[in-house]
Amino acid sequence: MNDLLELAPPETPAQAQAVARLYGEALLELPKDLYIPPEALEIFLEAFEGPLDLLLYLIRKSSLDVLDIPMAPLTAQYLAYVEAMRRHNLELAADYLLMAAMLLEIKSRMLLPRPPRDDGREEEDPRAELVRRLLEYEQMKMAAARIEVLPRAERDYEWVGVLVSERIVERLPEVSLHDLQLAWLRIMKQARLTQHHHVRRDELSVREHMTNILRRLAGGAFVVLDTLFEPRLGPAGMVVSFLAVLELVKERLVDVTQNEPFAPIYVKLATDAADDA
Amino acid sequence: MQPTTPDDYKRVIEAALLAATAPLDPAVLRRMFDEDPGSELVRRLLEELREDWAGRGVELVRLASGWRFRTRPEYQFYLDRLKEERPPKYSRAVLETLAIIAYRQPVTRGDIEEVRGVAVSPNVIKTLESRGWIDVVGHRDTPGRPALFATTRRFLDDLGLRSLTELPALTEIERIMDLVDLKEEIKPAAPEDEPQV
Amino acid sequence: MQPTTPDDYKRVIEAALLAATAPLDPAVLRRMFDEDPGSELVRRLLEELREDWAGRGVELVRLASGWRFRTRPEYQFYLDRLKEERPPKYSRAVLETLAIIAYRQPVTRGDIEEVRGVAVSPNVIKTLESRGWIDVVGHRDTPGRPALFATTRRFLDDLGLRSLTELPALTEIERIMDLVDLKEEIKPAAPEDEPQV
Repeated sequence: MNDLLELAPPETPAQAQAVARLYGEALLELPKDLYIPPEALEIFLEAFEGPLDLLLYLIRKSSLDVLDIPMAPLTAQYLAYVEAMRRHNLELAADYLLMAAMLLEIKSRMLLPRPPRDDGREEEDPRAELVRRLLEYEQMKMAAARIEVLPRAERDYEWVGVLVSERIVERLPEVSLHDLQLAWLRIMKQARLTQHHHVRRDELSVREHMTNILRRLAGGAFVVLDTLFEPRLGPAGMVVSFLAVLELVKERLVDVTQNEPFAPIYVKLATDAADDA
Repeated sequence: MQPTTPDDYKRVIEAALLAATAPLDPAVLRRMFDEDPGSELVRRLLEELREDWAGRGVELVRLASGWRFRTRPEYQFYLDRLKEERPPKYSRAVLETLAIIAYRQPVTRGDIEEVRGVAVSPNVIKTLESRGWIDVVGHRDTPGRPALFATTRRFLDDLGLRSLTELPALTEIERIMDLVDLKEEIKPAAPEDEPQV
Repeated sequence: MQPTTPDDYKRVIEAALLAATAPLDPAVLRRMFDEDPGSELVRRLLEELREDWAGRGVELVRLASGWRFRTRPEYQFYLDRLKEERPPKYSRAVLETLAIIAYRQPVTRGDIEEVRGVAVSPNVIKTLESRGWIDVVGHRDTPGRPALFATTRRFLDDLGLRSLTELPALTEIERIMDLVDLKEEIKPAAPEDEPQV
């Protein structure tokens, strides 16, 4: 990404030379290097993401060794920027002032002789924390730039998503046996307060046959009783079918008629019961 | 990449149509290119694309506002299973009514109301009828000649049963009930019956 | 239509992937079928599909949360002309915040501010959250219980990554930093990484 580079203020060839001459030397020429046209200052400041970003810019621009920062010139340069900002009444973020204080503190500690520590190891460089933060920030800054150039959805490519053709079909609820079981459980719990239902498997089988027989009779016609029994069901099935007929008679759902002894027995839906079945 | 051959144009048009969120008009498609391929070519390429996609799960169709890729209706069955949304659920009233019809058939509405202790809304019956799970198998010969409801073959099929006898045995249910009752002695709480489907 | 041949399965899988609004995992794809084609076949069909689409404007890619079709970046130039609005450009603050969350997750807002040296505006977090790239994965057990941010699968998907390990490698600085941490007296001979990509 070029964006980040473009954000840095343009340098004149003269400035670039001046900076180059400074490499390796302890001092920077502040005035030349720092001159920013007043109208550009605001834009210039907005180009930085904060004090670390500004410091990094100053260090990189001057090709300073980040591991051996000359604190005096860097601090002076940084303070000059901050002072320039302040003069132009730009709202100066506390972060910038905090960094200024930190730089001054490091600079003063650098001037003091470092007494040897008790354990004989060398005293930590006062710049260590600053260097760590600068490096970590720079690393994340670069990582951001690298993430920025990764092909990204909706900017560098589009997701494919064709229309799903849907017939207007109502999505039907699903019912499991478990659902039914639970429903029945609730019913029985309530019913238990008043009466006790004894519905056994056998009975269910009878009831299924009752339904089947009612379906057979649905036309309203007389049906020969024998035809209601399907031999393939076996003796048990025949008995259950017969029980079903008896139950239907008992519940007055069917009429059973026989004109004379030994004549065929007919079954039909109870009187009028077939009219609108 | 500058499209030169018709195939180059076709590839771009195909990509645009696959990624589009609305039908695209040929005039709009032409706007993508520095060098207008012309309406004639675009039309031909769209026809070609339509043929290229014949026999696949997705088809290119011409709609009122332009061309669009869409899945073939035959594939909806599979795509539905990818849907996140959970299927709707029947209300407690519907499930209990269904359970009563299943275990006590044939039953009248009055029977159901007696067991449930509350009125059965016509909507509940209608829901189950329109699902094809219950139907009227006759009428009871009592005043008003109430309809007798029973479950259908379809009900058995949809629940994967070969016969009603494969419904969960009630003895088992009652055993569970006893367990539930035991628990309820500790913490009684029965949710309200929601009135509708 | 019941898929029987591998090609039948492939057609259904292709249709599903073309119509999907998010990457689809092989396990999810298998769920579409009554008869599970098995992970082996699905994986093979996905590879086949990827090859089938080679050289076209659309490609099948494997991402963090599954497989998805997307247009090739070379075609974006054309597709951009069909777009009503430009995709958002993210500020440096947003990108740096994203990078810190991506590489150092889980992090609090305070952690981010510590690295960047400036306050993080709530808008920056909001921008990343509404894009679905970061979310809160917990709270640090310190005063104020600050939220811990991490990147999402969607972030990986949108950047075409299968896992965080596929993020661009951090620069050499990391090694140098370790050295600094060890407080070893070292003057690296190698020049610093150039600041830009």
